[in-house]
Amino acid sequence: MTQTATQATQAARSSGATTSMPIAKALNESLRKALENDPKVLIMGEDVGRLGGVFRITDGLYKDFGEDRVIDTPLAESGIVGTAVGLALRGYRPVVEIQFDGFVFPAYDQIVTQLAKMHARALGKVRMPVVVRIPYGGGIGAVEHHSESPEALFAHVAGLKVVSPSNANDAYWMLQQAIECDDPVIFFEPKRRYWDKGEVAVDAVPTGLHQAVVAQPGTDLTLVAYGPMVKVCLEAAAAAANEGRSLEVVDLRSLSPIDFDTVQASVEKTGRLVVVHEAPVFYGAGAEIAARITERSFYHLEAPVLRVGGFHSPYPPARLEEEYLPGLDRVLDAVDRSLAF
Amino acid sequence: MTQTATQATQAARSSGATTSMPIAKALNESLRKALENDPKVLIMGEDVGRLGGVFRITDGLYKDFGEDRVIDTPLAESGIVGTAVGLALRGYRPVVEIQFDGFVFPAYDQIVTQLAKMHARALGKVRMPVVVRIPYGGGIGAVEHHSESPEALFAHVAGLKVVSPSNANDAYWMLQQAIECDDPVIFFEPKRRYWDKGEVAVDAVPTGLHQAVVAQPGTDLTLVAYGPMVKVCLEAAAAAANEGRSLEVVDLRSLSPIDFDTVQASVEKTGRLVVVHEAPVFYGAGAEIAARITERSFYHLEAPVLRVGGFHSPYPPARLEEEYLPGLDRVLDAVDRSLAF
Amino acid sequence: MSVKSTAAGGPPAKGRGRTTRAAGAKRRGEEPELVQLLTPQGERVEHSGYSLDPTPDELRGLYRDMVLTRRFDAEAITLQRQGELGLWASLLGQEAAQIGSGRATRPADYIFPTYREHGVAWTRDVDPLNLLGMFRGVNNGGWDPAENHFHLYTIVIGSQTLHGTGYAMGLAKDGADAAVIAYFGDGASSQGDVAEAFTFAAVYNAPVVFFCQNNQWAISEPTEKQSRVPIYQRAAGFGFPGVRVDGNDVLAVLAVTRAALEHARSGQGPMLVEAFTYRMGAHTTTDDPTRYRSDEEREEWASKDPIARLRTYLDKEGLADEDFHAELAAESDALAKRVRDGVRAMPDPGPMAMFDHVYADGHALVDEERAQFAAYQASFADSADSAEGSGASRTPAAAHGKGH
Amino acid sequence: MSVKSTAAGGPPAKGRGRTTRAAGAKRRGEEPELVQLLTPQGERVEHSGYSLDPTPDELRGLYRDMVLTRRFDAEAITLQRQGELGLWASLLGQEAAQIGSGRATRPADYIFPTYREHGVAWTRDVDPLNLLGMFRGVNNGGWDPAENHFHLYTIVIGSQTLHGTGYAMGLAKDGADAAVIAYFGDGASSQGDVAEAFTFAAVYNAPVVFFCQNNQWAISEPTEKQSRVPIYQRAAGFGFPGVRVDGNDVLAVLAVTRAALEHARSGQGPMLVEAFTYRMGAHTTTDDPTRYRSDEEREEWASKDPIARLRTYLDKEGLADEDFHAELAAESDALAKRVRDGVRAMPDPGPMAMFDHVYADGHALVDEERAQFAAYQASFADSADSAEGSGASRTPAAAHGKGH
Ligand SMILES: Cc1ncc(C[n+]2csc(CCOP(=O)(O)OP(=O)(O)O)c2C)c(N)n1
Ligand SMILES: Cc1ncc(C[n+]2csc(CCOP(=O)(O)OP(=O)(O)O)c2C)c(N)n1
Ligand SMILES: [Mg+2]
Ligand SMILES: [Mg+2]
Repeated sequence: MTQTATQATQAARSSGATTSMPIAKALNESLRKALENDPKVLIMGEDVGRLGGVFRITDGLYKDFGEDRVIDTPLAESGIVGTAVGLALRGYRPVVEIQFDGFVFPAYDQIVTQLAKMHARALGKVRMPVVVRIPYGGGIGAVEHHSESPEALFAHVAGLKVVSPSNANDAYWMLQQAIECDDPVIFFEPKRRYWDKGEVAVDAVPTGLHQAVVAQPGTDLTLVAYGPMVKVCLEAAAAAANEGRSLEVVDLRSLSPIDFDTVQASVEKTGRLVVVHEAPVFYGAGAEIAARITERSFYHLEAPVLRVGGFHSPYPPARLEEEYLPGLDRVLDAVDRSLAF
Repeated sequence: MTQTATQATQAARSSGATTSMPIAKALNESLRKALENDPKVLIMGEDVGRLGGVFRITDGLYKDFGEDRVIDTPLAESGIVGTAVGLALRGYRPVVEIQFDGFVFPAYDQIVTQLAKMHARALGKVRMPVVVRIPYGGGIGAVEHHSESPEALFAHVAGLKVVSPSNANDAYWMLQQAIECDDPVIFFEPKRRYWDKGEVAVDAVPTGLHQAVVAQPGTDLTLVAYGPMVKVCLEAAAAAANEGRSLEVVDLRSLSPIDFDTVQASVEKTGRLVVVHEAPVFYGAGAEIAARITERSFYHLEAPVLRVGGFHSPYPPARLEEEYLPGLDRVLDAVDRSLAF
Repeated sequence: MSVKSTAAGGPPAKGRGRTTRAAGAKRRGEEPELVQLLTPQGERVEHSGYSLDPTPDELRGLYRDMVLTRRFDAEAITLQRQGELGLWASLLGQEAAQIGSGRATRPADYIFPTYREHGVAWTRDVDPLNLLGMFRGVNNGGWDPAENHFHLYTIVIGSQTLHGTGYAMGLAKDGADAAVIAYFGDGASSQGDVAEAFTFAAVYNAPVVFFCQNNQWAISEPTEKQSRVPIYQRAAGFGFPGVRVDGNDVLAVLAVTRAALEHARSGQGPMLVEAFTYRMGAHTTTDDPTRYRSDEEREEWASKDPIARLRTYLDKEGLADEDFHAELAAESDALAKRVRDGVRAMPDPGPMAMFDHVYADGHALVDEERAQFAAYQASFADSADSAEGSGASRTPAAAHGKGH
Repeated sequence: MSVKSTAAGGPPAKGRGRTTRAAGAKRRGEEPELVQLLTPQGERVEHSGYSLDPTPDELRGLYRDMVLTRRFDAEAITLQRQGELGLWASLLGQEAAQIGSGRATRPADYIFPTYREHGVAWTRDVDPLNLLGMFRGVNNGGWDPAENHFHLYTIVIGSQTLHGTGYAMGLAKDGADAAVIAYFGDGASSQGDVAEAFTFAAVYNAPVVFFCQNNQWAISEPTEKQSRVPIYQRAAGFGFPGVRVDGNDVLAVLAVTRAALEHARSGQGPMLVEAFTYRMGAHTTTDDPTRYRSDEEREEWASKDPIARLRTYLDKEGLADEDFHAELAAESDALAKRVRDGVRAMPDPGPMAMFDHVYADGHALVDEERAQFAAYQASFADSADSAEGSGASRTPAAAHGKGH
């Protein structure tokens, strides 16, 4: 059931108007709608109240919904997630903000050991509708711990769902869907794209939360990416088109589960696959995609699946991040290598 | 520089006597030797003192080296690793015990954010010679959190080294080497093999800490495993031999770095690879191995790399673990599937 | 204000050598000031802060609860020895702390236990058989927490104090006339999660009672490895009251916990109760306490047995006659039999249960793996049929026998 | 002992509605009992627990430290505005807390800072330029902690309190005549790590002073979101003393910290100092405090400025003449210029630096990636040569311009 981004936008257009807004605003509108729709939805986190969050994603919500719904918490991430678990047991639907990717680790135990496993532990008798929002990734010139991409560390863990939107419409809809989901969802927000604008179709029937979409159709090679790297891949496809090469770009959108069917369909058409993410390549999402697609489409692959991503080093100081982050050229280099096989 | 296990044992034999002991005892002897050799070595953890650890790995050390060297800590894993970081800064070499795999997560932040990154943060001016010992894996009929295999969650993180011995000789030597290493080493001990005996060559020149070894030579297919699954793979190789199939078993020993050269050499000989681990397959070590070996040996592979491992579910209650854990039959099933390609 | 004036627990010991020994540790066995209403000798005493005026029926009820709980516990140990359970965490010696605090709760209150609260579960009408599932290895809990307002056992120590605090924050939001009681041990008191729970509870004024059963041991570690002052004092520094109660005195525990829950329910926020008790048995059935503690200590505590002291009192006051004791003995035997039979009849989950309840809303990979595993299982059925008696290694029997 | 008698910080507010508002929170701006030796008006006062008899030189030295630190800080803010730094975390208003505590340390003592301890660094002779590296984005710290016994800045709040405690455990093992001082903020006080550090320090009687700069804000959250009682009271529940000092009074901070370090060095174990101060500026240069706090509050605290009050005292007592102030002004200007020039001259690390120091003992994958990346970089040099002026997207310029 592969759907192209163009089809999605058409579907959206057919059912109502679209508004142009940045991803940050789409997330803010999405949270507002969730607070309006369901009195059980709560926003929790550091500085999410009066300040509206360091990225202003919760801007105005404290004012309009009060400190009972939009809760500034003590500075303790384990405490934030641990109390969210308790609130979920009481029937609430907490949406937790972790201020930056590098600060999720104090909460890692509560996420992996409690949040992820509680539903199974109770043989389904309790539900954990908790969303953990994490602005992630680099490219904003920040100091240490503010630019990491730890998504694989969550996707490996059964009981969690892991998603990441790449554009404003997905930001709006996927956050709605994550909040409506009765499972814990780790929601990775591409922070360096917060201010990228896009059309949001607030009346549309959204694409499924865990469905990948073909963001750009092509025939020669498939690029798979998610979150901040989708834009880079679309640029790479445009650059390659100038050179007469047709790249298909799949926006994965979900890292657990992964919509392998859509990737497989694309790869069986193009015969080549390059996976791109900011996270370190070693044990990263690209490994899982490469392994699984190679197993599924062994006889269709003209070249091994190549991976472009971060190096096996801590995220570097800001003055080096341009070199560290996979950019247009590194993607095109991998495309060249794949096509050379 | 591939070395077979037989060669390793021969090397050991040539340089001195061997003693038969279980893995648990080999670890104990190894710790004892480290405490004797270097006054800066400390043992820290819950119940490691008078009790000798819940698995008795530190048995007798408290008595012989005193509470200054063998330290019962408060029940706080973040505190254990965090103070070990401070002790390392003061010139000590702490060997930390985490009681069970499932209890490492409260320390995850200190491990990932501090222990792993401190050396790089200081541009090499400080060293973090800390070993974190974790008994891991299932098969012991335990309750929740006592049977997990979280190694991929550490191997993905730059700054950490991750190893796991499969036999007594490696247990003895790899722990020595880990303690001597100036980098943090996450040392995964195959707890259900603690009582498996093996020859330990205490005077031998050991194999490199991060070198894989061919535990069983073969020609038709390569099985790669580490820790508790090596035994299963050796059994599978024996069973397959009865059916006239020659399986090569590579004991990986190290998960970060991975000795891809040894795996590659084996695969380019056999043309087929099955990776086996207890950890969930999804985003597990098998994914990285499959992706990298497929890239390195694309034209040598007669079949896609197959993976046998845990399911995407929490480790099940003990009465289900036989079904959950990859056993002889699931390995052979994968071998069949690979050979059928 | 001098430095000393802010110190709690008396001045720490002077002098520091090369050792890391804790200074200022309290001497073992010496009990600091604690609330007591019934002495180890079975004497009723009064306390200025807490009073209790139980009816004879209530007294007999508490006694019965403790006796049945202990019997259940003993039966579980036996079942473990017989291989029916993989493990058991005995509450022996902690009956008063658990029955007293459990009986102080109201139906609307919500309990967050550790893995040892079998007595508390009893007071919440949780079927004892349910408690055995995880120790037998057929599930990881599996009862419905909402049914008795008794959450699942939590093994990772301390975590549940945060869940309890969150739940209590929810109670406050709902304006519910109820409180949470969250249990934890002396060892768990060192976990950062417990401190964070204290912080959240205080800041949000959440109606939660933190109930620390200080049984003086965390596996092999005495409480001095966790704190150099009594644990109840921890609360004050977070801005809420703490109190230490004789954890082997069911009346004192009942009175103190009732007051603490009322404190929480009435909008005064959290409170910490430290029940000073003793783990008379091993940590769990795999533990060997002779490696780390003395017989004398155990014997000393045997003389403070929570059940014996209430019995002395009941007998002395003529509140329980021979008939009562005989009936209770019969009830105990019946309970033990029901538990024994129930455990033996407890079905193993089918292998496909692994794939159930990983997610509430489904997950494509789980579906895929379920289907693959079902096909794989089915392939054995076929090959077992066709290869019957062939001794091939691929039969299900071999899979179970050799594969692990 | 009644429930109430164990409560700290007074009884919490009565009544609980549907809100999660913290009860019992102290009123903003009202200062509880704290150690003070110099009033905001520049009057010397005595304190029964702490005394200090500084020489005129020492007083001038403290003043000079604070003035130069503030100037350095102001220069860094300017450099950030000019784009030379990516970020700056200003210490404006906290000079007394930092200079007083830093000057209380001896060379053998070891300091574990947060990310804001520029004044403490100054007292340890850390070159201010070194502090700017991480804010410029050329490194993540990068000075040698052993050189000045001043550890790298730690950004993940609270973590360093455990490192300091571990280091102090090592000091005790070594029998060293030294102590650790570990800094943290009011916000960080909520982190589990800080509580675990308290526990370890108490249990091992480690010579560590926990120094909390309560600047009353954690980004946008006031201290009431972290605690409903003064933070120094946290210590007593862990079994060691805590004290609150006027953090804008450099003399009191010096006296109290000196006593606390001496307490630790002399084998009496840990101590907590809460310096009650105020973050006069934004949290960092990216923060906009007008969104969450009032001008009045800031103005009120401006009247308690730590530098102004010492200047008033110095001038009143005739301890600093015009020459002194003129010289200091010149020194300030020189420092600012040195910092400005130094930052501008600070070289960017080469791209291959990414692969340095990931491990001390090497790692095969890092070697492989280093080699691959070097080859990749080299390929550009080639193509740039050959495709010069072609406008192809693969030139290094395009890589930098479009690739990100
Ligand atoms: C985070 C974590 N670390 C370690 C363990 C292993 N463990 C189980 S019980 C226990 C001792 C707990 O002692 P205490 O809190 O005093 O409770 P008690 O067992 O005495 O009731 C330990 C170390 C665990 N369950 N969780
Ligand atoms: C674990 C963690 N969570 C969140 C952050 C983001 N953060 C940086 S500083 C800060 C506020 C800290 O406040 P406080 O401890 O009072 O120190 P101050 O900044 O006031 O000096 C926050 C939330 C962080 N650095 N670490
Ligand atoms: Mg205990
Ligand atoms: Mg602050």
